[in-house]
Amino acid sequence: MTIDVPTIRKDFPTLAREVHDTRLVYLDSAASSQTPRAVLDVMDEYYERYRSNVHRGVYRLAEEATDLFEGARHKVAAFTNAPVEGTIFTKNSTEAINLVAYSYVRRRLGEGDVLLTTHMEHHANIVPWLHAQQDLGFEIRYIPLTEDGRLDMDAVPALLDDGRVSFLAVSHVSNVLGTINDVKTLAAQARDANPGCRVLVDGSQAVPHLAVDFRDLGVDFYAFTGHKMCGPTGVGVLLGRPEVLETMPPFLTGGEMILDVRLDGVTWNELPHKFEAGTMMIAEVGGLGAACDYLTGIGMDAIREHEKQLTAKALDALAGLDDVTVHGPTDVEVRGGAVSFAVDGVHPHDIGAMLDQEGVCVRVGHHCAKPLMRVLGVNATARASFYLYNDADDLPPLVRGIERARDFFAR
Amino acid sequence: MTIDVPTIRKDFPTLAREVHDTRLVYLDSAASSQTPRAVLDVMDEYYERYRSNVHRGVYRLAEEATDLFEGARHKVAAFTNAPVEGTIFTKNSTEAINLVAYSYVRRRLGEGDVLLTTHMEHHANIVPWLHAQQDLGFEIRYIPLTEDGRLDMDAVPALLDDGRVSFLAVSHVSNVLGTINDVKTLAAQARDANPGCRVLVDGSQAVPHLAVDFRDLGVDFYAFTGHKMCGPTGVGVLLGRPEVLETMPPFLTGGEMILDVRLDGVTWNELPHKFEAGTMMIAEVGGLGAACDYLTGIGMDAIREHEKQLTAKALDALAGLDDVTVHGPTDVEVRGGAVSFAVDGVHPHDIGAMLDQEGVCVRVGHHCAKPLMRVLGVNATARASFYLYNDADDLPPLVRGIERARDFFAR
Amino acid sequence: MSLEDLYQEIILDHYRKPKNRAPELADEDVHVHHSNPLCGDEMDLRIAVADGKLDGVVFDGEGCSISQASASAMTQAVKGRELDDVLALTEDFRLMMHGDEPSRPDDLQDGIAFQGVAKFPVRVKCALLGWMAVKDAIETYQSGDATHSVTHGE
Amino acid sequence: MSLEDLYQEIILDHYRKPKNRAPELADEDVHVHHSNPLCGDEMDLRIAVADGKLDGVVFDGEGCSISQASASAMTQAVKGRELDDVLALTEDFRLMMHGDEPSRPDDLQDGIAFQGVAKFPVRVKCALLGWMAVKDAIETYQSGDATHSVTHGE
Ligand SMILES: Cc1ncc(COP(=O)(O)O)c(C=O)c1O
Ligand SMILES: Cc1ncc(COP(=O)(O)O)c(C=O)c1O
Repeated sequence: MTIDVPTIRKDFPTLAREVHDTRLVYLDSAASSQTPRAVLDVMDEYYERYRSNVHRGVYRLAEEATDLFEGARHKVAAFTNAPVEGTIFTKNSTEAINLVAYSYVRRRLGEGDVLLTTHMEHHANIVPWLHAQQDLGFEIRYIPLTEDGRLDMDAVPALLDDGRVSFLAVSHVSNVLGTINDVKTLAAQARDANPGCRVLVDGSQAVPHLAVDFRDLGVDFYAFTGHKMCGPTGVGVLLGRPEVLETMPPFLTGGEMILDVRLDGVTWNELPHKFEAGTMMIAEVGGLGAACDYLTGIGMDAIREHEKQLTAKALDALAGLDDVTVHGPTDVEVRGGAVSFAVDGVHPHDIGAMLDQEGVCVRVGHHCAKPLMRVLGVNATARASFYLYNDADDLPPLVRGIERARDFFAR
Repeated sequence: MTIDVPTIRKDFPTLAREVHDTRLVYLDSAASSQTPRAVLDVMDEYYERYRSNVHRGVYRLAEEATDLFEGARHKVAAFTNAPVEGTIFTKNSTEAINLVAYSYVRRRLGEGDVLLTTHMEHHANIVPWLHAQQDLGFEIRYIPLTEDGRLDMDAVPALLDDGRVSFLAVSHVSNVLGTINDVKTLAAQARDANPGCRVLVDGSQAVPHLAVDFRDLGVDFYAFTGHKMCGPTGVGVLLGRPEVLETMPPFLTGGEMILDVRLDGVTWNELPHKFEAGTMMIAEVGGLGAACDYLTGIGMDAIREHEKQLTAKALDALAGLDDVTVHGPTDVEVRGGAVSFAVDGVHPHDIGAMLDQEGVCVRVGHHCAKPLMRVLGVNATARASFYLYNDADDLPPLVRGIERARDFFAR
Repeated sequence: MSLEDLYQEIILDHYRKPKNRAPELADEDVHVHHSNPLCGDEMDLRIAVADGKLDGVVFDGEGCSISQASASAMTQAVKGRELDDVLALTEDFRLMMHGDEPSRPDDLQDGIAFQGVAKFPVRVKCALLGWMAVKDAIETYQSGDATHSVTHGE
Repeated sequence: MSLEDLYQEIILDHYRKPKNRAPELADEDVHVHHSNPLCGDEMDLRIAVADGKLDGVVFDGEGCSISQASASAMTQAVKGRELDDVLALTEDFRLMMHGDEPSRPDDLQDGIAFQGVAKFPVRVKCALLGWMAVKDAIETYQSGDATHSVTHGE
C-alpha cells in the first residue's frame, strides 16, 4: 500500500510544467488540487459526445447525460458512505454550508439558542453563522485551541453544559493548522448535552486526504468541495441525513426541485432533487464522480499514509531551519498535510514571492481564517500543503526558497 | 452578415455524432446548447497548464488563473454592456435569481407590497417569489397573455395602477412560446407607477440569441446562464446596477466575499466580490468568457437574423402538417427560436421518443413552466429549439418524425 | 433495443383500445388520483372490493402511450384477485421495471410486454403509474379511507 | 520580469532602513489607519500641516517589503509639498501602478523604483497602501476631521 509518486505525477498535466525555468513544485493543494487526466477525459467526453441537459429528456443524449450525472451521485455517496438521497450537489463547500445556514439554522435557531463552533474555522464555516446571528440573535460560542493548535477538548463540557447548544459547526481538518479534529466524539458529546442538537462538519480538507465515513461519524450534515479532491472547479457536495433533510424547506428554488407549481402553491420534489435547483453543473458532477474513482483506485488509506510520511519529513526539515516556526500540531497522527509557518522578520508575501522563483507554489495570507490568525497573533502565514503527487523531492526547493527569503529580507 | 452553418457545425464536436444510425439533429438548445471546441480548449488549457486557485496567489500559476477569471468578467460585461463591478458569477440563472430573492426581495418586500410577474415565466422566475411570499405575505400579480402567447400589454396599466408594485420579475424571451418581451417598456412603466420599483429580467433565453444591452434596458437585475449560450455547465451570471447592489446584504457568505472577520462582526468585500462566496467555478467562468468571444466573432445580429429565418421556415413547415398546433406567436419579429407544438391525440412523450428514432433531439414535458401549461390548457408540450448551428436541413427529419408519431399513435 | 421493441403490438393494442378505461365505477369503494407532473400524466383509478377480492377496477386520465397501455394491461391482470395477491403482483411488476426477471410472468398477463421498458429509464415511471395507483388504492382501502391523492417525483 | 527587478536595491534599502517610520508625530493634525486585510497589511499614517503644506508625515505598521518600502519612499517624495500637489502626485503614482508612464517621474523621487510592480498585479495593492493613506489623510484634513480608518478590498 505505497504510492508510486513518479507514476502518479504523470496523471496530472500541470505538474509537467516549468515556471521561471525550473520544475513546478505545487504545494498549494489545500487551496485547490491538480486534476488528473482521467477526470478531464470524462468531462471532455460529455462535451464532445453527449452534451445535453439531464432528467426527463426522452432522447439518447439526454439519457447518457443523466446516467453520467446520477451515476456520479452514486459514486460520491459510495466514496463517503453516505445515502444517495442525502447526497446533494452544490457549487462548492461554501454553498453547501450556506444551504444549511438558510434552510436549517435560520429556520430553527433564535434567541436563547447557542451555535457552537471553534477558533480554527475557515470563513465558510463561520461567516454564515455570524450573518445569521445578525438577523436572529442567537449566541455563538467557540471551542478554544491548545498551544499546539488542537481543539481544547477539556473546554467542551463547560460549553455544552447548559444544554442550549442546538447546533455544532466544526471542521474535520483545519486548512491552516492541519489539525484533524475528532468530530465523531464532539458530535456525540453535543447530542448528549442536547439530543436535538444538529451537527455540521466542514470536510473540505478531509475528504481529499482521508477515508471519510459519513454514516460512522454520526453527524447530520457534511460539506466538501470538488476542486480540492482532484475534481473540477464548480462543484461541491452536501451530505445530509435524509430524516433531517426531509424536515427542511428548500434553499434555492426554481426548476428541477419542484414537482408541481400552481399559482397558489408549490409541491417540492423528492430528495435529493428538492435541494438542487436549476440546471446543475453536469460536466463537473461527472468529473467529481471520476475523481472518486481515481482516488479509490489509488486508495484513500494509501494516500493518508503517504501524506503522513511526507508531512513528517517536511516538519523535520522546517524544524531544522533557524528563525522558522511551524503553527499547529507536530504529531502527524493528528494532522494532515497543510503546514503553515512563519519566518522571523519576513512577511509571508515576500516568502511566497521568493518561493515562486524556485518554482514552488505556496499560499500566503490569512487563508480565509481571520479569527484563527488573531488567535495565532499574526496577520498572515505562509502555507505549504501536500497531496498524493508530492514527495520528498519537493522539499529541497521549499527549504531553499525559505532560506533565500530569510537571507534576503530579514532585517 | 450571413452565417455559414456547415462551417460552424465543425466547431461543435457533438454534432458530428450519429444516433440510431442516423445524423444527430440537435433541436434542444433552449434546454442546453452545444459547446464549441474553442470554449473547451480554454478550459482544458486551465486544467493542463495553470490549474490553481485565483486571487492573491503570489505565484505565477495563480496569477494566470486570476487573469483568466477576471478577464472573463470583463468579456461578459462587455458582451452585455454591463458594468464590470455589477457582473456577478453564479452557478446558473436560478442561483442568480435566488440571490435577488434572498438579498433584495426577502429584505424589502412585505405585506402591502406587490410583486408583478407574468403567466409565461420559467419556474426559476416564479418559485423563488412564491417561496418568499409564503414567509413574507406580499401579493403576487400576473400579467396575462394574449391568445397568441404575448404579454397582454393592455392589462399592464391596471396592474400597476395602485402604485404598490415594488418589484417586477419578467423574462426577456419565453423558453416555451419563444415570445420576446418588451422589457424596456415594461420597466419604464413599472417605475413610472412607482419610482422605487426594482426590475429583474430573466434573460436566460435572450443572451444566447439576441444582442443584449443591459444599460440600455434600464433594469436593475438581469440573470442568464452559461450552458445555453455555448458556454459550459456550472456557470451563470447576475448583472446588477452597482448602486442597488451596494445597498444589499450579501447572499452566500464565506471566503472571498469578506474583507475582515472578527468574532463580533464582518466587513464585506467590494463589488462584485461581495456576492461571490467561496472558490468560484474558475474553469467555467473562463469558458464563458471564451463563449462570449465565440459568439461575438460570429456576431449576435447575424445569429438573430439566421434564427429568425430558420424559425420562419420551421413555423411554415409545421403549419403545413395536419393535426399539429404551434403555441406562441407566429410573427418571427417578436419571437425567438423555441417552437412548442402539439399533435392531436399524441402525447408529447411519444412524439419525443419517435423523434429520437430520427436522430432528432427535442424536449417534451412542462419545460419548467407549469403555470403556463395551465394557461395553455395542456399538461406538456413538445418543443424544438434552434441555434446558430441549425439550418433548414434539420427540418425534414423533424417533420418526418412528427408525421411518423402522428400516424403511429393517433387513435 | 429499438423503439419498435418498446412499442410492441401488445402495447399499442392496449393504448389504442384500452381495457377498463372509464370515468366511473359502480360500487366504487376507493378512488385515488395519481399524477406524474414531471411528465404531465394524470390518472384516476377506482376499485370495488368484494369478499376480499378486487371485484372491479377502472382507470381514466391522460398520459403517454406507455402509461395508458400499462394501466390497461394492469386492470386485466389484477381483476378478481385477492387484495394481497394484487399487492404482491404489483411488487413483481415494479421489480421487473428495475431490471429483475419477473417471478410470475404468467400472472402479469399482458403486463409482461412491458419488460423492455426497463431499458428506457425515463419511461419506467410511465409504465409504473397504473400499478402504483392500484397498490395505493388497496392500501387506502385497507386503512379504511375512500380517497387518496399522490404526486410522484423523480 | 524577474523578482530581482521587483526587489531593486532602492526598494530593499527603503525596506531595510525605512524613512519617516515612527509611531508618533509632533504637531499631528490627522491620523489615519489603513488596512489591507487580504494581505494582512496594517498601516498608521500621521501628518502635520503648516501653511497649506505637508509639514510632517510618518508611517508605522506591518506589511510586506513592498508596502513598507513604498510608504517610506512616499514620505520623502511628498514632504514639504502643497497639499493639492501631494494629491496630484498620488494620482500620478496610482496611474503608474496601473501601467501608465508617470508624468512627473522626478517628483516621485524613489517612488519611481516601484514602476515594475505594475507587472505583479497582486503586489500593486501593497505598493499603493502608503500613497492611498496619505491621500486619505489630506482629504480627512480638508474635511476638518482628525482621524479616519479605511479597509481596502480587492
Ligand atoms: C427562461 C428561463 N429561465 C430560467 C432558466 C433556468 O436556467 P438554469 O437552469 O441554467 O438556472 C431557464 C432554463 O432552464 C429558462 O429557459
Ligand atoms: C476548511 C475549509 N472549509 C471551506 C472551504 C471552502 O471551500 P470552497 O471555497 O470550495 O467553498 C475551504 C477551502 O477554501 C476550506 O479549506
